[in-house]
Amino acid sequence: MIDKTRANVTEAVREVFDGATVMIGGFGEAGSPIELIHALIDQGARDLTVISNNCGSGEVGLAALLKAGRVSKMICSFPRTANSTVFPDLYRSGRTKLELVPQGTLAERIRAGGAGIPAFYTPTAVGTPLADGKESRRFHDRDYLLEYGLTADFTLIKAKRADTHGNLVYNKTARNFSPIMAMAGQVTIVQTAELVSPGELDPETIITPEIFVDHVTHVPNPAHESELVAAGATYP
Amino acid sequence: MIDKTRANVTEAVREVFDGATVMIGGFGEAGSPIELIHALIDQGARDLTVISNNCGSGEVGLAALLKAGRVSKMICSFPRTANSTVFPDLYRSGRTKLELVPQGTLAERIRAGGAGIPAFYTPTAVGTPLADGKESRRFHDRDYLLEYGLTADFTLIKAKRADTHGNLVYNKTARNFSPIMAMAGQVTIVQTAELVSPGELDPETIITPEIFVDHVTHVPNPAHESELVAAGATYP
Amino acid sequence: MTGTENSIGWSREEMAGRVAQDIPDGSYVNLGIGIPELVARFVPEGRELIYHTENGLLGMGPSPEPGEGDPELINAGKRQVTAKPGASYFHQSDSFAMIRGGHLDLCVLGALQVSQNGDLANWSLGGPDDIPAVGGAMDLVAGVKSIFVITQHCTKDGAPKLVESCTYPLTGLRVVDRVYTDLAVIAVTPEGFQLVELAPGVDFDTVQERTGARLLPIAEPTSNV
Amino acid sequence: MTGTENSIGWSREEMAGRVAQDIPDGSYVNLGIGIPELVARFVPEGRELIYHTENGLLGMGPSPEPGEGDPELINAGKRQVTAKPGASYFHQSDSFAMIRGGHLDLCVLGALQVSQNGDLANWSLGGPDDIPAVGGAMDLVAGVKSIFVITQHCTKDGAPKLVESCTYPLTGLRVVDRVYTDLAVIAVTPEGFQLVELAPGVDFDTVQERTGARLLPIAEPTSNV
Repeated sequence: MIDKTRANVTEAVREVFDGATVMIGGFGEAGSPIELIHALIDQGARDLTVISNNCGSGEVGLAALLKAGRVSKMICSFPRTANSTVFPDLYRSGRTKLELVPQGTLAERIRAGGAGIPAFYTPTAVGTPLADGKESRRFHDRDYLLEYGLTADFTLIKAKRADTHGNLVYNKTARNFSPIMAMAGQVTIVQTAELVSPGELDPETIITPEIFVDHVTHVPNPAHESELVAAGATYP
Repeated sequence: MIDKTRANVTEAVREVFDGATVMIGGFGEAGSPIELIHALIDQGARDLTVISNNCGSGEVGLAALLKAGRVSKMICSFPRTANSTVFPDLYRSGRTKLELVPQGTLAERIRAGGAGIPAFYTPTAVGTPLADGKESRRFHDRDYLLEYGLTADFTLIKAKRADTHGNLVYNKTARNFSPIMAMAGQVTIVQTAELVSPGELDPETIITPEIFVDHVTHVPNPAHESELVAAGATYP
Repeated sequence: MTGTENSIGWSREEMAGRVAQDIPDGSYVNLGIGIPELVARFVPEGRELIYHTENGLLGMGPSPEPGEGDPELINAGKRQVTAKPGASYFHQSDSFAMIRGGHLDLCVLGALQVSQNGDLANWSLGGPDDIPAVGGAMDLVAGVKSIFVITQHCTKDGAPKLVESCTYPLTGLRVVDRVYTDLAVIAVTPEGFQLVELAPGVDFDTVQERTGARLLPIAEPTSNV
Repeated sequence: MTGTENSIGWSREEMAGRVAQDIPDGSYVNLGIGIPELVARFVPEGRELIYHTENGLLGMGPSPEPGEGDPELINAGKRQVTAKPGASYFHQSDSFAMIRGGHLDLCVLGALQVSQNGDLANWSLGGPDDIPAVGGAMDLVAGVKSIFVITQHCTKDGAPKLVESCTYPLTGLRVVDRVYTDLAVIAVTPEGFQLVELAPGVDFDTVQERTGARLLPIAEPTSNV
């Protein structure tokens, strides 16, 4: 019978391997699965390619994963934030590579990867430095760039409420990249603040259907990145 | 101030012009906006290109629009149904053209049109007669077809509940094509069984955000196509 | 060979039950219209399968009790169904993202013809006066991880449906993994059709005779695999 | 020309208020980070505008009262906001479908440079040690129907931001419709920069002098348009 729950975050991230591509949900702190990221730091996988909109702040969560030297490449749209010093240092010293992707193109590439679309055309970034080296094509008198779908070996996301089959709903703007990353991850790993039985979520309101989810672990009171940073927290 | 409500279905479809492309929601009878379609028959626009998954049944709704001779071309995935004789006659006599599109490709073309994606690649239909004349390309050792986004001058859909700003939720599998057709229609026209004020729909559960909707009209007890067909109804 | 159907071999229900035996616990499954729909009745004890219908529902349950259905809760065959606990509704683009994106484990489809390299023809007889209609079949065979076909071994006229190469318009190239017929279970392998199991009372020669391509015998188990 | 900011012309608040005057009732609007955010404070009486923030909210309201915010209800600038009645949440791909698909009426952005043909540079100074960061700016200028820029007329060093051609890395080609500065409102036309309105106490020559490209005078109303 179907039960995707895992005992804790440690169990949930056990399979992540060296060299894996990992999508991590969140826009700023909203939706960032901090407890799963910290478990991944403990787990030890390295040489990761991480796909996430930002690069974290302070020295917790994604920034801590970067600081621990586990990320060889970031694919993101906005690696700078007010309290972010970890990524800039790694980038300038050449220890972490960066593929900068416009936010909407990043989102669409992730959705395409999850939807079995290998490539699509977009008007975004035409005529800019981010078009360098990209194939372009004209449709109806306008130029477009060819962009490729993105998939990942693992996706780490945070839900507000999940059932044991893996159906998910999110909290407000914490939804952001999580539903599309759940689609694009070969193994999608979820931390959820509330865990319920199948049937307790209204089928009209489920945002991520269970088919996209592999492991669910209950993290009842997830930390907020801004509060950790304000308190000067670091991980590990 | 924003109020997208229209007094009745007649007002809602007033702008449809001869030669327009019209998307019509529904999969079989589920989600078919029968009252809007009947208003469109009364309105009189002709030479329409209609994009809809099926071709209706009996002589009501979409089948009645076809029978009235208003549709010069259908773009759909499955024009045959148990109680459908109208379209087969029109097709065999050459009075209505058909562009047959696999259902998933149809859905993705509509979403692409609404999302500003002019074209994308799909593995669907490679090696079949529906690939004839289509551009193909190889990615990662697999062949894909190039498919183009679809948009429409007007979209006609049915909602379960709408607010006066045009936020929508649907009923069960009546959702089907409606959310993506709402995105792809230049003017999106909605009939809703319930009409409420902004704020009465939970923002976490809105399926079609108001930005995709232009006209909303209240049709409290929409007819079911199967019941009309069973009763031998015809329109007009 | 007219009239051979069901005179020997498995009934339609037995064919459906035989398919169900091969579906692992926890699978996400799409069932095509017709005989494939029967498979849902035969989920083996102890297994939980989640059914997807491409018109926008995951967690599809059986037909409603009389008078309890909703004309807007239907399956891809446009018949009324129910939703199980844990079900979810979604729009067509999300539904086919599940299909095309490889998220479904299995699809069971009917067939007009299957070729020995796994090509499937199941959407059109190709007649000049036919109304072509394809629905989601081409998306399903292009995207779902495994494709099982369930079909009578021969047409009503006795013509083989398992053939060297299809003559009807194709649904997809090299997509079929297994074929379940009234006479046998047959795998599509790189070497062609390979017998997996015979229906009770049916022998290899009978199946070969009614198959339009070479049939390989049941693979002997080897000690080194 | 250092130190000229705000010594003449409009304040930042007045610039934002001037932009707001030009936004029609019922518009769907995305406001960039920084000065553009001020525009939301100046919705003219009798108009209703709906604000979109690209991280996944339509119907964004003002900042929450102290202590009432949710760290997971934020805008694109990662500041806490509220949701108005009629608001909706959606994921990033849907949010940028709104943007790229041409569903938003207006986006108000800051700028490093605007060229006379409407090219915009607003995401990078292009320095070798800069950490490049683009966010949604390139998607917004490619997809939103109208792009207004709100910016000081010159840099802090007095260099013109309205130029013949941009020297900083571009965000988009031929995308800007209007520029609102401390000195003037300027339209981007096929003929180049055209003055629409001068700030009180500012004359044409002052604006031309501080503009790095030819400035056309205010178009005279004609009787035949």
